[in-house]
This record gives sequence, C-alpha cells and structure tokens, in this order.
Amino acid sequence: MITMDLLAINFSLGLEKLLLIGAIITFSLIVAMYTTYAERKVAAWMQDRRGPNRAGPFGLLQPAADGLKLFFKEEIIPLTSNKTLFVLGPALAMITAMLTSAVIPWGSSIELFGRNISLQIADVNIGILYVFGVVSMGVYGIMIGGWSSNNKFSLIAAVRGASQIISYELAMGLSLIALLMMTGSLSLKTIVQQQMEGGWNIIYQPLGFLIFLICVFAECNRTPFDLPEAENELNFGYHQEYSSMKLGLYLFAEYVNMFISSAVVSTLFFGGYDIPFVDETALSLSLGANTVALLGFAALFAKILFFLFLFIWVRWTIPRFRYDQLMDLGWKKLIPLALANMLITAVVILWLNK
Amino acid sequence: MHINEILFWFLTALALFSAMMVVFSKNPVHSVLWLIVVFMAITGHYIIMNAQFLAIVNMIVYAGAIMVLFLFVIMFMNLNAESEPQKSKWMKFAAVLSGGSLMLILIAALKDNGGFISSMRGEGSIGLIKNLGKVLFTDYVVPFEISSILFLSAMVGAVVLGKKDSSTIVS
Amino acid sequence: MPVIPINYYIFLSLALFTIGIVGVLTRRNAIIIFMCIELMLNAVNVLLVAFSKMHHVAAFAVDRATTAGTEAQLFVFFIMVVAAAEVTVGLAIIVMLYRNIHSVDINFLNRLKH
Amino acid sequence: MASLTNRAKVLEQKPMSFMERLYLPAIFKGMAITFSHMFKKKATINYPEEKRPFSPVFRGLHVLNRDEEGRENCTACGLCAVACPAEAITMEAAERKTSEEHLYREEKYAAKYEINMLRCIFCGLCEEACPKDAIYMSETFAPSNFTRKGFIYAKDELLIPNPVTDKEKYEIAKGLREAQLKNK
Repeated sequence: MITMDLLAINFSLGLEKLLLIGAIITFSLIVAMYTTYAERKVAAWMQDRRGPNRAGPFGLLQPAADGLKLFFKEEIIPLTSNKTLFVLGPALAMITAMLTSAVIPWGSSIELFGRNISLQIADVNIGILYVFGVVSMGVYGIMIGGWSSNNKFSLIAAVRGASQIISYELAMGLSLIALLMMTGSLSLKTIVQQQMEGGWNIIYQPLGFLIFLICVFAECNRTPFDLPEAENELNFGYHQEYSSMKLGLYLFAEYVNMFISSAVVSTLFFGGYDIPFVDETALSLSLGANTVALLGFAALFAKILFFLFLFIWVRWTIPRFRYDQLMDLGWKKLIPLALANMLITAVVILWLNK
Repeated sequence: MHINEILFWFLTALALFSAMMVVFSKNPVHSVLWLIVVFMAITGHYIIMNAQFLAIVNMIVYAGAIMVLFLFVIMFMNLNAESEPQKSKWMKFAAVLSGGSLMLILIAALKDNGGFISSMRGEGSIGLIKNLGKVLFTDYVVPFEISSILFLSAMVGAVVLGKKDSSTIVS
Repeated sequence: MPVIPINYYIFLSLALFTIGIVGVLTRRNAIIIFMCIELMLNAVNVLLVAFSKMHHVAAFAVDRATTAGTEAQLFVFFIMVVAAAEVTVGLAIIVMLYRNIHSVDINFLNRLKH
Repeated sequence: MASLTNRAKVLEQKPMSFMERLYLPAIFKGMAITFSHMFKKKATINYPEEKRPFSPVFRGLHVLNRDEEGRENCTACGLCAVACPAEAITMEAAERKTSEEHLYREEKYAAKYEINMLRCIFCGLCEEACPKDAIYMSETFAPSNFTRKGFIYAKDELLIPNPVTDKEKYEIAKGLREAQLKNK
C-alpha cells in the first residue's frame, strides 16, 4: 500500500500531501519550541521560581530569543573531528525525529475545496513497524555525532545512548505485541478507529502502557534515563563538542522526539483523535464533519500536551538512574514483565474467543 | 519513464555506489555507514517490489540492529584509517580481476530469461504482513521455533565469548 | 503498467555479490570482511524477493487468489534471522580475537598455536 | 572493634518490602509533591521592579554626610581610616578658608577622601568610629565596573547630594532607611 499510494501520484494529491507535510513539520517545530519554554517555566514553578518572563509577555518570545542566540553563536568544528560526519550527526538526529510524524493520524478527514483530505500523511498498514524502524535509525544521529567529535566523553556518551536505546527498544516492542494482538492491525488509523468503538486501549493494557511509557522515556533520553547527558560524569554528553545551531538541532531533536512520542502514546493507548465520552458520528451530523475533525485534532493535541507535561513533570521529580540500574531495569524487569503481559493477553484473547 | 523505474534506477545506482564505497573507503567507520546506505537502498527496492514486511524487517534488523553492533565494535576498538591494514597493490588488482571475471561468468550464465516484475497493486499482496504471517505461523512454524532456539544459543554463545575469562585476568 | 525485467534485478544482485567478494578478497580487516559477507547475503535476498515477485505475478495471471511466492519471502526472513544470530556470534569472536592479538588483521590469525 | 564514642547510630537495614521494591508508589508520591509546589507562592521576585526591603542594619555603600545647610560633616580626623580593618580609606586634610564656611562645617575638612571598594569588607567600623556622624552606610549595593580604578570611590562619588540645592536627590539618597526607622 505504501508503494501504490506513493507512486500513483496525481498532481492535486501530491500538492495536498506536500502541504500537509509542511503543516505538520511546522506545527511540530513550533510545539517543540514552546516545549522548551514550558520546560523552563514548569521547572521554575516546581522549584517555587517564576521562570523566563522577560522576553515578550510572560516570556513567550523566550524560545525565539534562544534560537536566535544559537544561530548567532560561533560555529566551532574541532580540528581533529571528522568534518562530514560531524555535520551529518545533528542532521540525522533531527530528520529521524521528524520522520515518525508521517504515520500518525492527526485527525479524521476534513472536506476542503471539494476534496476529502485525510489528516495523515501516509496511512501505512505497517505503521507501528515503521515507527520502530525510524526509532532504530535514531541511534545513528547520536552515535555519529559522538564518534566524530573525537572526544572520549562524547564517545562514551554516544555508546551509552545507543545501547540504552537498543535495550529499551526490545521491551517497547514486546509491550506493544500484546496491544497488537488485541487490535489485530498495525495501521495506526485502524487502531484509533477501534478505540473509538471499543474504548481506549489503556483500559485493557495498563501494564503494557506503563512499560511502553517507561521505554518512551528511555528512547527520548529524558530523565530519569538521560545517562548520555549525565553532566557529572560525562560533562555534556554526546553533543559536547557541538556549538551554535548544530547543538541547537540536537537539543531541538530531543523536544521534537518528545512531541512525536507523546503523539504515538496518545494514539496507541489514549484513543488518538477520539473525543472522550462523545459519539463522533452523531456529533458530525449536528456540527458538520469539518468541525468534528478539528475538535478531534484538538482532543489529540490536549492528550499530547498532557504527555509533554508528564515528560517535564517526571524530569523535575525523579533523579537519574545509575547505568547498571538502567540496564537492570531494561533487561531484567521490563522485558520479563512485557513477556508476561503478552502471555496473559494471549491467554485472555484465546479464552474469550473460545 | 514511470516513477517506479526512476526509483529503481536511482536506488540501484545508490546501492552499487555505496557498496563500492564500503569496500574502498579506508576508514572502517565510513565503511559501516556506507553499508547502512546500501541497506537503505535495498529496503527501497523491497518497497518497490511491495515486500513491505521484508522492507521494514530489513530496516529494523539490518540497518537498525546489526549495523549498530558493527559500529559499536569498531568504535570500541578505535580503528581508523591510519591503523587499517592494507594488502599489496598486486593482490588488490588480482582480487578485482577475479571478482570481475566471476561476475562476467555469472551474468553470461543468467542473462537469458524472459521474466519481468510488475508493480500492479493487486498482484503484489504476498509481501503484506497479513499473508506472510499466516504462512509463517502455519506451514513454517517449526523453522520459526527452531530459529528462536538458534537465537537463544547465539545469545548464550556471544555472552560466553565476550565474557572475560577469569583465568586470563589473573595472568 | 510499469514493468521491470527480472534481468535488471539479477544484474543488480550479481553486482552487489561481486562487490562483496572483491571486498572479502581485498581487505585485511576482519570486521570489513564480515560486513562484505553481509553484503553478499543481502544480494541474495534481493534476488530472492525479485524472483518471488516474478513468480507471484506469473501465477496471479492464472489464479487471482494465489499465494505463490510467499515461500521465497519467508526464506529471506529466515536468512535475516540467521544473519542476525551469526553477526552476534561473529562479532563476539572478533572482539575476543582483538583482546588476544590487539588487532583485527586476518593475516595475524595464523597464530592459532599460541 | 569498640567504637570511640557511643554516639554511633545503628541503622536498621531490613530488605525492602514488595511495595517499596516496586518504586512506583514512591515515584507517584514524589510527583505529587512537585505538582503541589507548582501552586505554592513563588519565592523569587521580579528584581529591578520589585525590591525586597533591607534590614535596618544592612550595610551598603558609604555615603559622606552633609548637615541641613548642605555643609560637609567630615573633619578629616582620620578615625575611620584607623578603624578600617581592610585599610580601604585614605584621606588628605585641608584647612577651611574663610570664604568656604558654607561648604564645610568645621574648620578642617577632607580635601581628598577615597574608599577602595575592592578592599572594603562593609564591616561598618568606620561608621562606628566617626565622631562627627560624617560617614554612614546606605542601602545601595556596590555597583559593577569595568576597571579596578573605577572601584576607588572619590569624594564626589561618596558625598550625599546637597539638601539645599538638590532637595529631591538628597531625599532619595537618604533613602528608605529613615522611613523604615521612623516606621518602627
């Protein structure tokens, strides 16, 4: 289905998809920008401070000021570094962070200029596997950046980051298998539609959700799993040698990752663009399909915002793990738990179908 | 030219060029990265042939897991272009020559056949997960289970090999 | 209808395979040689998928519900599985080798008697 | 081995219970604490706009005082320089001419009076030592500067504005302290 949708392009469809891609990328960049602001603001509030409030009203222009600052800083490329790879690293990190957004259904479809436009870039029928593929590509941004800086702190941080991501990908996949056994489909759109009818997956898979959430935290390199950036042992982590906008891209990719993973979590476990306690078909008869689609997008966005807040909340609550604790949690706790969850789900499904 | 064919030629060129770069780049890390590009190009080929499952498995397993292992090992050994052992010029020449002649022979042997590949939608549904999974878990369930045992033994083997021998530490 | 002759895929796969062989013959770094073997495995995979597709298209013209060609794709899947297992063990061996002789040069591998 | 003191406290080290090993309740408890802090009163203030009141005994920058008619109090007796533990104060005395009676209160005055703010430790001993109530410490902070020289404050920087000619500035320089003291 990817091929043919991709290859049988007519002009207006191509234009529509391009516009959608542009809109989603702009949107996620803006959200990522304001997540940095929210992070500083929430961190301040949790520590009884006020946070940034000088640039613009309530400090709302702070992210723009930060971005400008990063743009105007001197671009330093270490002499002994590997120049091509040094530049490639942050680019890869950013691209892989962005790529995942292609398969997330941002809403149902809207009618515009007589066309039925689906608010999803590509309804791939292997959506979740695609997400996994892109996530596993995300390792290279870290590894290449850390290695090419030619600095042992960067290298150790890169290796740590990569092994952390690989280890937690396993538990992530296993926790999702239970979910996939229930839905019977890998397409994210189908999963959302099933949740609209049968209730959110979080009700059926609380343990799976917990494991998935922990793994998402680890994949995004967020506290309590931000070992690659452990300042007290590795200085600044894998982007230590970076400066200017290349550093900005790395930092920004983290926030884009957070945004996209929040979207994935809310799509998989919290009904995606499903408006809770409301029958969409009945509502679309009274309000019109377009309004309901926009409302659905708003619902999804609200869920995403909650998860973004959760990311920040956890970061300013829980201290960092030690490296052996991290590996212990991943391999000895989460994977067996996910396996048990999978087995129990399988048994229950078989028992219900009998 | 149809967009499918354009993609085919582009991916083929990409795959061949980066495969050459794997062999000829001096720095082992560059070799690994070029090999990742080869795998991505091959993934693209699978997508053109509508073998979605294999495409994504290729991407996750080869590009995402196996190559990371290679990268790990190379980074830990701190191999770079200077420490890279090189064969003599004549040996390389002989290797390229013999490889080229092997390719000539193989092409000569295989060039006459009239098959073709179309990428019509309805004709290519075997690569979908649904169909592959059904066959995999019914007809091929025994090889599947055996491969899981293979994995387990590989895992144990890797751990045993990678573990530092306690007697060597003492000495 | 876009049609690509099977020959193209054969040639692509042969070229990749040959590049892999040349790599094995020219390089002395054990890891690179290992990578070239992976390249050869992948060349075979491409060929198998192409043949499976061709087989399926031919069978599809006769019977629209055919599953011909599935086996080849599963075969590729198993090749990947085995390759993954092989890489873990192989890399573990190379790491152990490096620990013993502090090099990954295969020319030093004649020291088995030590 | 016997302990040196009897104050060592033996900690009870029992293995963690199942609930403790889950860690999740503890994590949720911590998250509840941080969440509750979001709605607490903020400890910080918007500094240049809002200022915290100083304590009445706060010791800031030095000010050389004048009396109500605008005459300088200082007689260059040197007691402050003697009292200064950091040796930050230097001065040169001069004799008052007849035409200068509106400028200086006593017949001797400080022609040069310098305080090195890099040496000053703001102990307030000069203030204590002064018999003429000529030097006291205000509630301004030492401002920043680009050069070391800039931190040697000469007389023109130290003197309080003239209460006769420059009434408003004098009041400001006199500062909040008076008001505070009055309020008490």
